[in-house]
Amino acid sequence: MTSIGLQHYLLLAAALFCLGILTMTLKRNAIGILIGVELILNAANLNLVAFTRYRTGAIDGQIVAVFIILLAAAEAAIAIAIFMNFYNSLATIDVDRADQLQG
Amino acid sequence: MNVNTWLEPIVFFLFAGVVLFSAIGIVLTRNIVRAALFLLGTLGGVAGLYFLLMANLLAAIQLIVYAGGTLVLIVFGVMLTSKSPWVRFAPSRSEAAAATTIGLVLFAALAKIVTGIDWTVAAHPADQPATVRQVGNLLLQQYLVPFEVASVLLLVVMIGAAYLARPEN
Amino acid sequence: MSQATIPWIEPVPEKRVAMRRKALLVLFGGGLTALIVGCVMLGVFRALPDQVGTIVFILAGVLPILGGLGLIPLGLLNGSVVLTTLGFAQIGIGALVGGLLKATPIDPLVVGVLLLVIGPIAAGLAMLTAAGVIVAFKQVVQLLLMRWTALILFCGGIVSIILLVWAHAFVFRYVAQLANDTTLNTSATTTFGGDLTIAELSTRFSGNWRPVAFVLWPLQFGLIRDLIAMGGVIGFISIIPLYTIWWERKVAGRIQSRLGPMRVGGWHGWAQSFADGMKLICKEDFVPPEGDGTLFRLAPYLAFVPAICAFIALPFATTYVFRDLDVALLFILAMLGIEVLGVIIAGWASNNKWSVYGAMREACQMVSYEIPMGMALLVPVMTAGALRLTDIAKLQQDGFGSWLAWNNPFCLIAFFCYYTASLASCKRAPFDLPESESELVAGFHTEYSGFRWSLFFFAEYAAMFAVSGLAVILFLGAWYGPLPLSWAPAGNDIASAVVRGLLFDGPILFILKCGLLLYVQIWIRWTLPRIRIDQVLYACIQVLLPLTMLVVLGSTFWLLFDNSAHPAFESFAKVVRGLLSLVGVVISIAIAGFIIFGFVNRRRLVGTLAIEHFPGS
Amino acid sequence: MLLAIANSFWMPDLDAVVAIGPLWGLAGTIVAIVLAALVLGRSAAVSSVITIIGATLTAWICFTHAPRVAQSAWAGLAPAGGSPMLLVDNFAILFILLICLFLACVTGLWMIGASTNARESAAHLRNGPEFFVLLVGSAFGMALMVSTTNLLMIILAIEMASLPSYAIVGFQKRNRIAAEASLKYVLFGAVTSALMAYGISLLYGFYGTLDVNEIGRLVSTELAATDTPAAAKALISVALFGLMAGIGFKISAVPFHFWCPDVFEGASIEVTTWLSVASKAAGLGLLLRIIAAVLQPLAETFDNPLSTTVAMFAAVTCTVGNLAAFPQTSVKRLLAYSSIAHAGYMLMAGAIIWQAKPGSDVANPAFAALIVYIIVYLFMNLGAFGCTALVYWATGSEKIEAFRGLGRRSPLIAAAMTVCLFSLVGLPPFGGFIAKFYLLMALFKSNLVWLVAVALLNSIFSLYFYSRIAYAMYFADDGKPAFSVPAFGRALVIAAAIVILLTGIPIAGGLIGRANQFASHLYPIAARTTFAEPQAAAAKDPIPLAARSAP
Repeated sequence: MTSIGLQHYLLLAAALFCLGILTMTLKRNAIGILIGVELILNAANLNLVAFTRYRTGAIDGQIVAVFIILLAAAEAAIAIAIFMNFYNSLATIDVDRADQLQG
Repeated sequence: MNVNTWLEPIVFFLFAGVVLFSAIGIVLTRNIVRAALFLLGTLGGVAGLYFLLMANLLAAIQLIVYAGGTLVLIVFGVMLTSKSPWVRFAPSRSEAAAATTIGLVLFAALAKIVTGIDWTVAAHPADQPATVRQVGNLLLQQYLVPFEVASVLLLVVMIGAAYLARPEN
Repeated sequence: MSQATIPWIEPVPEKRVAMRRKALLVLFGGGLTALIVGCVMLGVFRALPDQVGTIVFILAGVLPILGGLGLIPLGLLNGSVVLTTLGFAQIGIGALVGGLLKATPIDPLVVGVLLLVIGPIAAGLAMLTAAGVIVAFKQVVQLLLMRWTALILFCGGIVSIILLVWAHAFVFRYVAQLANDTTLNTSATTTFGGDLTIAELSTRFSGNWRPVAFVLWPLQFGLIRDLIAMGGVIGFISIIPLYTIWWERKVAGRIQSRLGPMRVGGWHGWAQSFADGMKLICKEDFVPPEGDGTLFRLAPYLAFVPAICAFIALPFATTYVFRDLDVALLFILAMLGIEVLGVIIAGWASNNKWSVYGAMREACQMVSYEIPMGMALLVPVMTAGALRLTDIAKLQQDGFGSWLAWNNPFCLIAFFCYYTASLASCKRAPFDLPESESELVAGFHTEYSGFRWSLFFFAEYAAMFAVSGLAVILFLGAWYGPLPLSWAPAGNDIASAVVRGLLFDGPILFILKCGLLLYVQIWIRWTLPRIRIDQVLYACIQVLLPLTMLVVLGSTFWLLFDNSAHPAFESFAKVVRGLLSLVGVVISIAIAGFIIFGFVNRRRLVGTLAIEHFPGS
Repeated sequence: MLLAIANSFWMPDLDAVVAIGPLWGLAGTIVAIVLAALVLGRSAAVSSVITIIGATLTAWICFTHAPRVAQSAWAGLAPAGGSPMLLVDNFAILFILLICLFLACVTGLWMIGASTNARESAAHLRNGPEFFVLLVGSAFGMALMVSTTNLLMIILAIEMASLPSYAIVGFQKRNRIAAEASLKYVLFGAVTSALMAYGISLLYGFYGTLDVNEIGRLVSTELAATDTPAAAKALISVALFGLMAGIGFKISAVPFHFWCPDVFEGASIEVTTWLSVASKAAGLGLLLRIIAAVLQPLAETFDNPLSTTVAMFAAVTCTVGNLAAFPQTSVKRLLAYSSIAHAGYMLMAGAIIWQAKPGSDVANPAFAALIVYIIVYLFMNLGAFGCTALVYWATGSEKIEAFRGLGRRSPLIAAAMTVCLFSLVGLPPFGGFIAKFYLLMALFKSNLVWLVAVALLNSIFSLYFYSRIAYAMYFADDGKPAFSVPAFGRALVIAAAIVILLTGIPIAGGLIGRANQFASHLYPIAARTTFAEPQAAAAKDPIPLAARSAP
């Protein structure tokens, strides 16, 4: 059995990143896109913590990860408030229905 | 905590499997509630990996803020913004195929980059988990400014979100 | 008589007979197969040369893991405990085998005999026993419902769990000692000492004791210890709800001037919960056809598993802890927070108006009450300067006076706030809005029946115990008695150990204290009327939240001026602390006055009809 | 006595706390609005006045800080043993000053809108405190963006600027268009910020530090030493792409510009004005900081492909913005595309990689040109959007038709609008010309002649659609009655026009001189990164930070 190193984590994070991108492109529901964003943020955090353990030795990567978790929470709060606002006027949060503004 | 050399791979692949399985589930499922639920799997798996990476505090924060707070918020948002539980949406075949190709190419490129670099270890891999005290000291000394900025950010976001979500009287 | 026209009611007897036949087939077949496999393996290992043995060995490591990974979701989705357990067991076996591969100095043949022979034989015996229970179901039920059986089971269960945990703690400590033992030939590259090998271990034991080495060897690995300890946790969690439910019904009966369960199992309906459990297992397993079936089946586990996980980090005494995490407090709070997702998903997947209302209420309530709960817990955390529960407990070993609830004038208020918020986070009355039966039929679990329904209750009572445990550890002196630990007899003999365990230090004291708090929760539930959802949120955001903020601020300043390192402004600090004490006492008196006012004016506040039957009115 | 207590804990250096004064000003304004709303009741008037006072006060702090900062080696907050979190040098102070000035102007615009009883301002009036908390919050974020070189602070600052912006775009809750605009804005912003987080994680991992200056130094030593492997180059490109996604989103550079027209059209006009200038200025400030830190040391060591990349982005952004503006009928949307085009012009400055001789006091011409451009652009856009707002509030329409005959109906407004429009094109007597002139000169000096050609060509394109508005105002009268606008509004747009005229010729020389001075403060960053370790805390710091070494 191989020993686990930095690259395992980086590969996992890269896969998570790509799946996040896929989620964002394939979902039509605004919350689905938000979920894709959360996947990418998790990939970033995983990178940061793995680098912290295996490469830099200092724990500032973990601190950045803490802040990114916080930012994700704040972003989700604002985003869901906006989705609800949108839903109140259009009764859907399908992003394809957001087509009033074009040109 | 002695994560043994032979146990670590098992635990890693277990958690990585959970993470990937749920992330793929998110992509494939067409029901948004299930996507949110799969996100729980991803978040939990990543928290498990944090434990493995000696970041205990971060793992706890991930569970309490992300899984316990943000995710509940997302599920709550799903329930408030869908008329029936059957919120389904089907991307067309060609869209799905194009996206999958892009995703695979992207992953191949990223994987090549990540494995192509010789990640020399600058310091010893941390054998001890970062203690709460260490993280706390860093937060209140070196990272005091971001910490304070984050508090202002949360205040402003709270006011904004509360305003937007409040019914018009 | 015509066929029932309600579409989802299936012809029950046929279905049950079919299920029974299937289960028996699986169990008997599986058991016999396992036995045969074990015996064949015995033969194979005797005959094979080393190389081939190793290959078989690798396969034996990988296959069970794969099988287990498949079985667990299958078991979870079908509500089958047997399948799930089997899955976990397979993963455990696979991991053990895989791990043994890496331990080079041991003879694969020896381990192979140990695992591939003994494992299947044990599994086969277990499956045959299960099959036997199904065949002789009636007799087993009768045995369970006999007079005194339940009492014996209860006491025996508690005592055996404590013994088990004690034995684990003892064995683990011994293994850790061995691992750090410099006289052994372990590689000294890491700070933890090297991995023990069987060969090294067996030098410690001689003669008939040599097999002990094989048992001790896997125990040096933290994860294996956790796997074993989880068995203890699950056992404990299954015992607690059974008797808390019985106790709750008795207390409710007393409060309502009746007797409560009296018939089943002899003395005061001891076995009522067993009877209920039997009934629940035999009930039809109903899944709403218009709901989301998969999520509906998954939801109870989502509520139940986090509740169990909270116990991973909850210490019962200094050494009676499965994982002494340095972020234990946060971990437990996180697990209690994740539990809410199960409830939300349950309500959602039922596709029932009442269920969805219940789920929404639960989400609102949990998310808002987590804030005052966490903030109230900050007070003891700040005092102790640690998140590790055993560290916080250690501060309180000097008897009643050192308990954190009266460490500073704000702690008691913090305890009050925490306890109120914890009632809400466990959905206990007067905050049981998610399942309020007078408005929402049964709230989020309206559509549930049988085993899944009971899982929600297991989760609820486990969470009740967990929050009570946190309150005890953080405020009420943890597992230490009211007398200082230094007065305890220090001897190693049985008598002084018993005295110490009963009066000064130990899990029994802890469980007793938790039981007291559980009783208070039950008492509150059956005496206070349920409040409206807007009142619930008002109480959180407008009352509890400012109060906890005040408490945290006050406590911060108290600690700031508790610093005796500055003799220059000793007097100033005294004045500040005097003022802070005044504030704390005034708030405490205000809360007490509020409660007394409520009691005195209960007739006006609650309404007259209920009061006529109120005890003491 | 209190000092004795304070000494028993770690506290940041008092000088450093004073040094970040302008940021305290903005943060204090937020707190003041919240407290005033709690104490005095939710009054839009009170919060708008507090906002103006706070913005002015912060501008004043900037003025008092500037000379002091110019003398010291650097000013900001560098915590114990770590990289600087905040860097409040004169470059940052200039941008904060501009942001505060603009904040005051936008608040003035809001007051005018509120006084005209327009339907959409009703929500703003009812919920004044929330609006201003969000507005000042985004200003605070923008101020942070221009005063940091730490990757963590960069992402925090961008989010601090963005999250309140999402909310104020959708501030009118019954308005479907506003709801849609904010939905698009938040989705796009969330995606780009996620990309940025991923890029930052890779940068942190590769260089082992969060400080952009440190990264710049590592990059230069690494390049001087050996050839970097292809994988490493690719990794840096991916990481930089992520980082640029976040910044490009703020300045609406081309692949990340899709939100811009929709958001500008959907948001109410004050918000559009605010986002069109402040958010871009802050984004450019941040971009310049990063370029100064990472790319400047490389200027002489190798032929920089990154310079070409930035130039391509700039050219494409500029062209796309101008071409897309052609068919627009809504002035708001037209100005949105125009702002994309102007972002392209300003981005061109980023392509100029230029290294001063050590010890010389000559500033990077790109930075000086950009500073002039941003200052002039601020007033041009304020004037143009102000006129559009006044016309919209008077006629209820923001189409080009609404401008017909404006020369007769409201001659002063029409005149101010004309000045702003031709200045936006970059015609000679106006400030826009001077700004573009310096920019093109700088490009020319740096041998980016093709970029000069692109910019000139684009300016000629843009003449067409800007003059469509001018044509409508003077030559397409449809005989609608004249209208009057609030006196304060008139004063605001006329003041903007006058400033544009002044910067055109009379004070252009002085302006470029000051800009050079500011730019020279940004430039020698490598010299200033050798900080004196803050002594107070270094000894007390209980954490032995593991030594980082370059890969």
